[in-house]
Amino acid sequence: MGLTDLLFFALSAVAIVSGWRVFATDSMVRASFLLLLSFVAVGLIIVMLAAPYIGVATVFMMAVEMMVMALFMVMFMMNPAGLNPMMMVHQHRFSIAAGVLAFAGLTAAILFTSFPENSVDPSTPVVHDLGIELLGPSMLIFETAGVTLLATMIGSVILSSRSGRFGMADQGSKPPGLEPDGEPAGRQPEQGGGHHHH
Amino acid sequence: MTTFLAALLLILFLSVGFAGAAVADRAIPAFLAGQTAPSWRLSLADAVRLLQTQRIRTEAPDALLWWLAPALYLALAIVGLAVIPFGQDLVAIPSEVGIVVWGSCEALTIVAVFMFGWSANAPLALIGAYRYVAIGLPAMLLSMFVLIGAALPAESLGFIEIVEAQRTVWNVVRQPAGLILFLMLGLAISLRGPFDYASPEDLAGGVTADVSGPGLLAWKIARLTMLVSVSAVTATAFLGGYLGPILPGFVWLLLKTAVVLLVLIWAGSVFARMPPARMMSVIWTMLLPLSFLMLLVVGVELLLWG
Amino acid sequence: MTLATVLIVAAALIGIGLYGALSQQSFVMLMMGLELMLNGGLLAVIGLWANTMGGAPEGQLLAIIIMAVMAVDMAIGFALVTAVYRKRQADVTESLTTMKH
Amino acid sequence: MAVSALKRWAGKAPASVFVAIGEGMRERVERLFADPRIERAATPRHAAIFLIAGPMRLEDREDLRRLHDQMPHPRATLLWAAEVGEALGDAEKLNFTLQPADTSRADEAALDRLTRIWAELSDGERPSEPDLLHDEPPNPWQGIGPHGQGGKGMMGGTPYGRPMAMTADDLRDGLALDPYTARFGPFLPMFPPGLLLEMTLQGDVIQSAKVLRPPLPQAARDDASAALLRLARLLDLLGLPVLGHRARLAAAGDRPSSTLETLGRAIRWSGSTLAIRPGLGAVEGQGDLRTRFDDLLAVTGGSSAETRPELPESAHLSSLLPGLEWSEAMLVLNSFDDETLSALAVVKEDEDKDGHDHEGSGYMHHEHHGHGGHQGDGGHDHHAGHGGGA
Repeated sequence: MGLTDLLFFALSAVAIVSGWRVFATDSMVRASFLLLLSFVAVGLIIVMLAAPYIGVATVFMMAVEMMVMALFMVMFMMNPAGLNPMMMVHQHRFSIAAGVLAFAGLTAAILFTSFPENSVDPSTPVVHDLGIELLGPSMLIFETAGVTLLATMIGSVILSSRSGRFGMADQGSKPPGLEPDGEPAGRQPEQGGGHHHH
Repeated sequence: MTTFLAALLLILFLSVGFAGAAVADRAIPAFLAGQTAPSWRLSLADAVRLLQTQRIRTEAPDALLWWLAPALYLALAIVGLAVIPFGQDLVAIPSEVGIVVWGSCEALTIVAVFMFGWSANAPLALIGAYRYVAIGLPAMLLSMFVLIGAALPAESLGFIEIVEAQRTVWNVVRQPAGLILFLMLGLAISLRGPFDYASPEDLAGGVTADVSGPGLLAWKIARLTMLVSVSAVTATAFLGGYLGPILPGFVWLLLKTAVVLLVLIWAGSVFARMPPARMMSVIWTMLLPLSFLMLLVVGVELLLWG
Repeated sequence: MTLATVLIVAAALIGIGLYGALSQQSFVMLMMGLELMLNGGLLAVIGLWANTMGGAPEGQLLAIIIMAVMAVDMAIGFALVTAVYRKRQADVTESLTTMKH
Repeated sequence: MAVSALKRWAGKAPASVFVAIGEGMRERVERLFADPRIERAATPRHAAIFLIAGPMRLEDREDLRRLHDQMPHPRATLLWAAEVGEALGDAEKLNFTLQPADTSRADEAALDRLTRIWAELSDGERPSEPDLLHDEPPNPWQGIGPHGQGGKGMMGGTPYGRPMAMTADDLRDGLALDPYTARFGPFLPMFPPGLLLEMTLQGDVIQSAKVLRPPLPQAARDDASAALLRLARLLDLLGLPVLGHRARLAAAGDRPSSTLETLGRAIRWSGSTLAIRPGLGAVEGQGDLRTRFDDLLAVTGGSSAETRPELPESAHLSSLLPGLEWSEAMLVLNSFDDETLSALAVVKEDEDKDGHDHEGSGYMHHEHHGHGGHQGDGGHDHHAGHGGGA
């Protein structure tokens, strides 16, 4: 077992263990940082797999994403510091079974498939090739991703802003009635759905 | 062999840069305040004082993250410096995506600062941490656009190619506003002056408000190291890095880094800090479009004359 | 570091992510599960690209698309959480039994 | 050998002093810190010497004791013309009985004493002061739960004495997240000394503010020196400690007009005026923060401070601060002269009828779950040992 293998197994262990701890820790902020750790480990594995740009970009992007995630955790969760034990799960057994099953099924598929052997030549200028591909033959796909991101930005601003379609979101934002001063159109929400624990 | 030599040079660069930064960090503010320059011993004496001070624990801190944050900050500063070439083939971590590596270091620095403020479990520290994230993320974003502008003429994301592409003309000539934007990022990432939203006076030290003794010392060391790193990156991306006549490249880089470092410390002492909400709107509505514009200008220039 | 080991690590990440996405009540934790699954997917794509495609750049392009998907997923996810929270003060899945209002 | 060498090194550092300012001492203390031998620490955590300057109210003594215990070892206390009874144990006292004209000699004596205390402390000649308060957990052990919070599960009990936060409206855009209510003051370095506020924050935006204790009265002087010190405070808050220091030097010594001119130019070049949002902290008759800042700046140009008309009756901190974010609020708080501030920070009794009772029993409670105390983080430190440290 060479140094590369050793490093790979160590990083894999970090990725998997921290990925599991995400759902087992009491502190929400720690959970997002554990997920970040998992991403960093995967990013480094990707760098080892001869795709330096993708690997480092994963680390870069995920650092930002998980930072935002941590902020949202503190905002929306009670007990973000994990001072009390934290276990908010439903259909627990089913989920565990599904997770294990997914892993077992995928592993079986991996072990029983014969993949073609055609490794990357270490001398290939992969980053250069990627750049040419992105701005050459696959420009349309790349641009589509860009437009999608723009739409996402607009969409998330609209969704999260206070002013809803029919008035302030937190003041009901009820649609106007079908006749003047009538009942608001559409189905009425049942009571509940409220926020019990905050 | 060259990697080994580069690693040695990295250590040398770090120690020289750090010592210089520690002295300049006291001398320049003292000079600007119209006082006599303090002795270089003062920084050391202060460090020794902190080392001998008790490390206080707050109530129910996230002890692990509190320890890790300064270490992470320091490690990021060192990794960021390690992708900088000291000569044509002298890089401690040769990477063809050096800019992206540096970008990751910037992003993770924000995480480290947040960790530090969060884990103390104290209100002022947490407010400082939150605020820093709000300012740090967009500042980092625009620094990446500026860096892409520096990478365009090189047609590469690696720092060596970026330096080599500056043999004809330094990037600072191509995008002077880019240099200024990047210096702002430098202030933000090394937590000083007008961009120090993490540990300002109005929060009684913000993220450091509850840290005493060795913990505070570690944080200060990491902060100064990051200052050295970001100065070196600025010198490499905009001022031609190791390029220069007669003297060896390493010395040139060191000199240019020193200049940037002095400018950063000076700027950190003479410009006012806006309240965060105002700074936020300035970044998003003025500086970010400016960075797009710089990118566009460089692109057009390369299309026409490149 | 053979292809099979890389893919098994990816499968493990997908399995854990699936467990998280199915079991967590809180929206934010649920999204962490989704992110973890995408993480595994990313690793699998790059593993396959590196070992079976001989460095054809389209494989990396797919990875970039996955990263874009991650970003979209996060942004829209958080925007939805905020919208729902504004409306109902709710941050767990059980409080959303109806989609209207 | 090595240890003693280290100790000698530490003694060369400037003495780091955290100061609690009492009645009438603010300007003197601020001028004192123009001296390079001492350094003003932003929090007791960074300090080695606790300087208590001037007479204190009875109700502030408990806070002083708590602040004292927040300092890391080695630590020492100096009572400078302070009357605090036995609250601080047998701390070193320095009293001055000099004539007002002789203040500079009294200040020199205080400086000497501070540097000597630091020299002794760093040498190890002077033992570090022990805690004044008992090391008690904020929430008594109730037998259930990992932290003795008296409950099980996610919502059970009050871990560390803090009940789970409840949501409340936000002034900004109505996203009702968890507010944070705590007491801030009375010796927070960026607060006027003595002012104790109970504030509710959403993020760093102040939702409500209530004055619990007014600021301690200061010597009401309306000259250039006072204006320069006020300017220095604002400059510190704007992230310009260098210029703040220059303003303090100018306030402490004699002021040749050329020094003031260069200072004024440096302040204008720093973009301070631009940094302040127009209309921020506007009070009828007093202008907004920008005009008040410009007035102070005009003092460096040689003109005397303008007299402002009387405050309107309704003006009060409890209506001025809500809606501002923390750093804006700090700027606003520090932009008034002492007299105006006292008028703005009158304790209103009508809001809280059972006020005094609340003050007694409720206080400790708040202290704990809000960790609000004096330092903003106060209150919990004397429980440090409970957590396992120190």
